[in-house]
Amino acid sequence: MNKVYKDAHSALEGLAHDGMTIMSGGFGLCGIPENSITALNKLGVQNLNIIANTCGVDGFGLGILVDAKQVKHVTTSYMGENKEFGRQFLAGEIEVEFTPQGTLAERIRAGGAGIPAFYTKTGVGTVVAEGKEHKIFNGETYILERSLKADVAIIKAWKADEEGNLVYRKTTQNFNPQMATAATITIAEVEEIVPCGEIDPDHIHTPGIYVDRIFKGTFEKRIEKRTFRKREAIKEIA
Amino acid sequence: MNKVYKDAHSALEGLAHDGMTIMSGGFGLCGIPENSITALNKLGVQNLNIIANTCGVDGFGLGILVDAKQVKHVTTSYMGENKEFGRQFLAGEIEVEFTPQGTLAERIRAGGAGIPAFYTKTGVGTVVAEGKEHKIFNGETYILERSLKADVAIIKAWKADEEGNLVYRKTTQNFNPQMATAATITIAEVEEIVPCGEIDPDHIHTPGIYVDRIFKGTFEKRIEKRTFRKREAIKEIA
Amino acid sequence: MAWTREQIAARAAKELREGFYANLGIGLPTHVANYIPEGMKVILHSENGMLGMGPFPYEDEIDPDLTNAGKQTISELPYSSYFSSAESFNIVRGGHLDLTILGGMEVSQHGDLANWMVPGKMAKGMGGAMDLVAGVKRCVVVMEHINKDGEPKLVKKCSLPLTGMRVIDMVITSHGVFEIDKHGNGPMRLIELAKGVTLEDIRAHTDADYIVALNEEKVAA
Amino acid sequence: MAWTREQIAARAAKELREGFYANLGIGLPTHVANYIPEGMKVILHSENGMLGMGPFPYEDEIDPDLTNAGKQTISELPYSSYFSSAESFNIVRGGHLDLTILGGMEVSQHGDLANWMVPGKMAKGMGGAMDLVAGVKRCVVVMEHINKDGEPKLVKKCSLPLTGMRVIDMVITSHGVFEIDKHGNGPMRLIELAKGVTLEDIRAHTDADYIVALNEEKVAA
Repeated sequence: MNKVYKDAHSALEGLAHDGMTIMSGGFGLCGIPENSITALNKLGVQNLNIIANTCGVDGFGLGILVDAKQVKHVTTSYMGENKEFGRQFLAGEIEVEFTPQGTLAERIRAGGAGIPAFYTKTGVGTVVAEGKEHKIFNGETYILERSLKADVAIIKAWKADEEGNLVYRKTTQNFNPQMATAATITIAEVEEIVPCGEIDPDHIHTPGIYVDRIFKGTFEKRIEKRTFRKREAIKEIA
Repeated sequence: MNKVYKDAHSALEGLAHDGMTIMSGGFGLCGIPENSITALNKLGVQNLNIIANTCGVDGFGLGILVDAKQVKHVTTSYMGENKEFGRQFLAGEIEVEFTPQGTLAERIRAGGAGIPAFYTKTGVGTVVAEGKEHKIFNGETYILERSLKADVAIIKAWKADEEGNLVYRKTTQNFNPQMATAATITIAEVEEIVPCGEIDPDHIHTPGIYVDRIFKGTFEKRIEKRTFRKREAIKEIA
Repeated sequence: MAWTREQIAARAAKELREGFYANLGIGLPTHVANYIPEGMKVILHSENGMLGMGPFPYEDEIDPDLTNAGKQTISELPYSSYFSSAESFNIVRGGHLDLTILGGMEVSQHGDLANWMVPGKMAKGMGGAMDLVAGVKRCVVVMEHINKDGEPKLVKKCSLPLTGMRVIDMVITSHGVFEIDKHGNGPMRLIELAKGVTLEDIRAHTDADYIVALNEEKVAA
Repeated sequence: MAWTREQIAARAAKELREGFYANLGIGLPTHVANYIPEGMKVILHSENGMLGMGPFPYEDEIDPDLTNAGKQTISELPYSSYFSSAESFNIVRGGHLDLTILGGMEVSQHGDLANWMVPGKMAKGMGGAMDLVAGVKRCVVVMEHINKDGEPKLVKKCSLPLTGMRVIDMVITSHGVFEIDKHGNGPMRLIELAKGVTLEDIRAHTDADYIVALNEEKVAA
């Protein structure tokens, strides 16, 4: 069972089809599957249902698919400063389901964990609660949220071994580990593929059972807001 | 905010009281909070409600508290080969709620994650489902399971830093990480306390926010079933 | 004249496929690991939080921090990973395991399984069995064909408290191999006979409805 | 004559306590970090999966793999930890954070908050705001006292779509500090006035019911 693919195109070929549901990892432009997004764009698949915390920026990240009008529906917590996305949204060309960020993360986790629905306090009394089942536990009101699944998850990790065990680096982890569990096929793009045994099994974030295909990608890692301080002056926080 | 305590006694003193609910980590005798269990025994608290996957053996692990008749109620998935536990159970001296192991893990996780209840397929059509709400999602029947919380969680980790960030070793992880999240006060006993900065932040299993008190314990690490093979003959599995 | 426990385990190993993620229950199912064909990679899951469970360690490598769900000391492999019980059962409940092989007290013709308690006797708890049968893609039971009192264990309807309802896909007994259509209402299908067992033996010791659908080659084997 | 944005942030920092785990929202709340008293350890949570968020990095240490929820490049501290978004919101939803400080468009006298969308304008999404107000032990809003059209932002009832219902414990505006009993039905309590702001100013620009309960010392400060 070889999980290692040559590149994004070979990992996605035969899987990608019009109208499919795709989970895409990342937060802003941090920890996003750059290579798989580009490949989906080149494959030209249409009417995509995207589940992602944020939707990239104009011309980068998921913005590439939005710009090319390949996206029909998005489940997201924050569409960001993406102008073309905003235009399509206002024009009714793209459907958006806003879901609170923590609820989104948990809905994805539930999808991978065999939990069809769970109760949460998040969104009670807001538009998010409309049409959802309400229930009181210990005197507090909660709403029932449904799990999410996808046909394919495209995720980004730092390293993989040949079994598909993954480790992430710093804040690139975000939605990637849960999305890996919630799709029929999970494709992980990584910066390095190492032989089995090189990753300490106590350091593995995503066990290989969740990962079907891996490939070594090339990453631009564009920075959305480049903030820094000068060496001299500024006091450290905390 | 110093989280470091001298020993189990000082970490538990003032917290332990009759009738309290305690989550205790471990699977069999692997990864159990040996020191806190002994301290609870010495403190002599009574009528304890214990939430634990297994309940130790006669004379070791949670068996110590059972032997001393300090336990009133247990929520567990498997009581194991503990004879005195069995005797008290049959005599009606100890109450037991059996919950499937995965449901137990998830109920604890839910308790720590602000999720009061979730649906699962596990146990449908069995005694576990009796009296529970049933609901159909996508044509399949699920039951509603409630979250679990505790007054105190006693857990075992391998290393802690002074902030309470924890790492576990091999299969000692088991129920410890989720129990850390689901109690009012979490006490972690560890083999080593290191200064902040010594644990790679990508390797931390339990962030310090979940951990209130830590101490360095001494561990017998009794083995329940010592199985091994000879160097010569036996073929490797897989 | 029927399959021994080891022969049952060997037959069960034939349900494994290259690259499978599998969970083997405590007892007889554990023996299945000894019959994984040479060169086939099967990744074993242990409920207590491990994928890639290795064989028993050498005596000088025994590590009390590394045990399986049966509390036995084990070893790790180059591709092993460790995780929490919560994650372990996401794997189970979420349908990520290809196969589980479990012991059984009774299996009904529609795939109900009873294997965790006998009323009147002390129940030790269901452990992870209910989670496994509810979550794993394919569930196989290995067991004797009749119980200690000589009664059939393949029944129309289980008399013991259930572990799961309509969850079992196949039963491998000392007498043969039975397929179950757990979503339908048809009988079991007897697809293999153990060496030396006759159709008459099966008839005499089976309460469940079944049809005979033997694969000739397998009978001969 | 009221508090500047920086003065609001400085006042909000007084709600922090030694050892607090806190989440600071994007925009003005982020500035609160600049006013954490010297020597006080406050562990900052970032929704995207970090505890122990450090300051902006030095330019030669910028790492695209290390950003905060506002997508800014940041640095780590010796006690930092990284985790998934699911774990990050277990922390939020599970009530493990001591304090969150958020921006607001409207706050009602019973603690309802509106801060994520204006009907007719494009909503960008609620991000983690609904999770934070629903889960964090104590929620403080920092904002101007009146909006761009000169209308009060402290209202009897929010006119904008809510972020959370009965979730806010305190509001720090350009004009003063208000406490809210989010579980009760009483009015807000004005406990501090910004320098140069009079009770008359408050009266003129506040729609919410409130009582004046000034702490003399704080008025003088």
